[in-house]
Amino acid sequence: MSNEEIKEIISSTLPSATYDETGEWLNIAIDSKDWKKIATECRNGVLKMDFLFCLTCIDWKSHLTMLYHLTSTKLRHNIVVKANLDPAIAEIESVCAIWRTAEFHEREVFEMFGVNFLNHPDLRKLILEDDFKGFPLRKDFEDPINMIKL
Amino acid sequence: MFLKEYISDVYNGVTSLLKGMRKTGYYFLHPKEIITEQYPDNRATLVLAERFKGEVVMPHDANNEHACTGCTACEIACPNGTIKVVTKFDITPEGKKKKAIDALVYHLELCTMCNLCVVACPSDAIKMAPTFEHSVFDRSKLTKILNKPASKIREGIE
Amino acid sequence: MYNQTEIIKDTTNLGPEGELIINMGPQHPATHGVLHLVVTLNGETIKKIEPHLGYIHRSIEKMCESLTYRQFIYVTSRMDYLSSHINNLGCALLIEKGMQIEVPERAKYIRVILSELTRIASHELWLGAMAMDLGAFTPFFYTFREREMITEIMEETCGARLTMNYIVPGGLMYDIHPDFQKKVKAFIKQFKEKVTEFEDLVTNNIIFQSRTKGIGILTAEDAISFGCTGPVARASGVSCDIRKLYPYDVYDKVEFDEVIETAGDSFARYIVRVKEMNQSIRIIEQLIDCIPEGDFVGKTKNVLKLPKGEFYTRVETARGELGVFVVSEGGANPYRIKFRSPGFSNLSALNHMAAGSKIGDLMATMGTLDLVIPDIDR
Amino acid sequence: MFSLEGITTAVQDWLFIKFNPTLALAMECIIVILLAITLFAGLGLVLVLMERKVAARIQIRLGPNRVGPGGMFQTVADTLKLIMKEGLTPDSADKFLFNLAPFIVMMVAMLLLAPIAFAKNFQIWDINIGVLYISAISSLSVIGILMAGWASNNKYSLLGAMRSGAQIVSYELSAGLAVLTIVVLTGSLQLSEIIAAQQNGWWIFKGHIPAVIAFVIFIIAVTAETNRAPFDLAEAESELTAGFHTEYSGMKFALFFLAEYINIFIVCAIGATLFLGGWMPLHIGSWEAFNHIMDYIPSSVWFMGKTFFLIFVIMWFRWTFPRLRIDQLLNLEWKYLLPISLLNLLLVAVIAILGWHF
Repeated sequence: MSNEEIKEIISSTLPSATYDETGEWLNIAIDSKDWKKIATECRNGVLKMDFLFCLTCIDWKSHLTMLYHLTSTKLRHNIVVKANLDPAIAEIESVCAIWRTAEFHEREVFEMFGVNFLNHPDLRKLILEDDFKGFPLRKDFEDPINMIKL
Repeated sequence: MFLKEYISDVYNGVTSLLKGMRKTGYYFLHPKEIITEQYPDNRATLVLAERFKGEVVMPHDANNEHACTGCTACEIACPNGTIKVVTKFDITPEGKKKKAIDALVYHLELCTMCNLCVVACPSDAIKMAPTFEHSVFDRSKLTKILNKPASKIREGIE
Repeated sequence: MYNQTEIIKDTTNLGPEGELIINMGPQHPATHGVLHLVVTLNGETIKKIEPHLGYIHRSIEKMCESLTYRQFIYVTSRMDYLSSHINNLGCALLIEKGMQIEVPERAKYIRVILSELTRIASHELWLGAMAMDLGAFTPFFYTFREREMITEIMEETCGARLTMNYIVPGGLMYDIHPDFQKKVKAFIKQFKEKVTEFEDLVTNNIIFQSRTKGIGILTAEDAISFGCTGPVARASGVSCDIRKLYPYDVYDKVEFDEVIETAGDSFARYIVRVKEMNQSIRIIEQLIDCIPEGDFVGKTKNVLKLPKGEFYTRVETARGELGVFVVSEGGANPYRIKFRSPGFSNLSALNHMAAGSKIGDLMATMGTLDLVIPDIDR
Repeated sequence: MFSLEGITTAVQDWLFIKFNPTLALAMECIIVILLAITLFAGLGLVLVLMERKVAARIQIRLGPNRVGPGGMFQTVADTLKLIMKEGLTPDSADKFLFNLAPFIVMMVAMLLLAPIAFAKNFQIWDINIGVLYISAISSLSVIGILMAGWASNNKYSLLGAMRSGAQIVSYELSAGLAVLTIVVLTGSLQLSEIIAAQQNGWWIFKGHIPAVIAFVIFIIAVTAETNRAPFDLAEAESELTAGFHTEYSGMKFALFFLAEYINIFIVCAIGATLFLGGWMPLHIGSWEAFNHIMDYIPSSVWFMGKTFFLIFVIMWFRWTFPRLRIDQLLNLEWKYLLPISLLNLLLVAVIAILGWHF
């Protein structure tokens, strides 16, 4: 499916979505509150985005951006969905129920960036120790013992 | 038929097991297939690939001269701070000041043998040596100074 | 939420419904590294598996943020150390894509040959280790004999046996060794002779078959939903070979089949990997004699600076799809790097696959997932 | 012909002349016990080395070759190491049972030595219910394993012990039935009589196909009974780390280890006695010259040769096959081995009644 068609379908569900085609794939910027709706539409609608192959977060110092790379194993088109979050109260709806791979990836983002995923079945630290303080992949994270500035 | 299936099950199972035993039995009876290398004993005949990345060395020629200009390209290229170039200023016969290395400090314990310093070096002053027996009892022995004492830069290298 | 003391308490007591809770790992013969599984058992039957990761977490993503584009490639060898060459290739491809660096044909050919050799080496090791998980010790030594030939080829050409760091953005670090082609051909010859051994010893063995057939079934739908890639997904009938779907380097020029099985059980995963080795041999045979002459590295600037933007490349490692995602601010260092590692997603399916089976089946399932722990923890 | 018979009678005569009968008997007992313990230690060392060498050859490597010529003293060195190690007892273990378990396993193995005929007229105790005695005693070893698994207070150990319990109890059956075929053929439970019945040919040759089937089933069943791969579920190190002996260390572990090898030796010795004629030399029909040459080989060599051949076969199994799963293991017994051996026993009974065997 071409980018134009995808845009049309997304816009019909969510008129407020904005698009960016400068990168390799179509980037769709949405409000974090609309994510669950878009995700359900992408997965179950005509887009058939059944494969969430990358889920990550970027710390832009002023805000966090959640990135969801989606592809369809049947139609072979890729989109990137972005949602900006406020670092102080980073909250977004979990998509574990839609793509089960999200469970681990969201747990990773939760401990590394401090994003709180709502309705996640088992939101605990996955990689770090349980009593670890701070969010290591945020840009303001400082660890004087383990981080050596070269 | 049940009985037929049962018997063929047993037969196929047993033959598959016997085939496996034939294979291992073959190796048991053919000691020539043994591939063990008895390492410390075969040190004399052990051939290492010439490109093997064991440690960074600085080749010196017969006149105790090396090719390092002290440009710190290797230090910049190194991802984990393995190399530290300590420079000094030599006075040339004409009375000019010339930059030269005082010591090229190499921390073998930090090195990951990624070869980026060798690639970065503009004058091919350092290279990877195919040695691998690096273990010592004192960690401080792993910090090496690559240029030999009283060595000089080779003529004509800028 | 678990904390350290609670884990210890849990292992001496029973679960809420009187189940046995076993800490499998971080030091356990079958977890191949420091994977820690908290297994809840009802007798011999597994009720739930909960992985605890992070024992070998080095935060490679954070480390890469302070390294230049030339430097960060070598770190990726330490992720999936069994397919380190392919990891490096993924990073190099990303930089080349971002900066539009032209790679010479020769370099592309050699990269692909080495990638396939790496894949064979990785699958050989997996085959031996998997047989060992199931209690057969001997195949391990036979597989290592052939794997040794590959590591020797690597040692001669790349200068290292496992973490090669042979790839630089724009090509290769140096040209191949003069003996390279001869040795690869010798390897192919020996491999073809010896690969039948595993048919007698492992594949057709009735015990092996009964241990793996119908065990740890993953349906195609679940495989996609769990984000499984590589042989794990292909054994479930999902076509996901990056080499076919998004060819990089010279994969579009060679003929090979994407191995797909439909059963989705441990035996299918085993068969997929064995057949994949043969396909890799096929690729190498097509390329080894026609490596074009020419440069081995393209022209690049001294300091690489990726343009502002987001870049994503994917390569097919021995374990599945490795995604490299870089956010660049236009500087000499990446602003943010994310590695989408295949093992991480594959591991998340373990609970789904192994719950309800016996402890012995867990070994078969885990063995055929081919987990490399540094790849999962990063 | 050289025989150990002369030595034993000489010693006995000398003792009975010198001392009064009670004292002589006591001294004989002491000598026998000392001999048994020496045999134990010696066999343990030899078998462990043999296992390692066989494994190495199969796995295209050299095996131990540093300590002594060809690595001969490797196991001696290992034993010394194990003796010097601290024997740890876990804090929460049942200390009495934990320390008792290795000795029970060991004692069972020692008791089994009694009725075995090592050579012509060289037998500790020629009990008239020899076969029954062996079946009875060998099933006791499971108690030691269960004890070890339970007392360790470790979940791996417990699982291993439970598996081993299920395994040994079920494989006792087919091992017993396989032994029974020979008893039916011979008509005696006494080991010396079973051997004597094989004067003109071993049972595996004389008993037609049923004897061969019984022999195969016996080998499979005893492999399972001694917890050897592919039936080593009790220790299954890729699943249960070390199974029932996870918590054992030092000499207590060594006792388990030793008992495993002694058990292998004993079951192989029994197999050799029942099916391969014990110390009887190989005789082929009416080839007088050939039979005569065979007679010159001492009986102890015959016995040891047969036993070690069977031990080698069991080792060969171990280094070839993957491990079975617990339910498959029990399936194999109850669905395949037991029906086949029952049928086989019936066949043998018919053969024995009609006198069809040679």
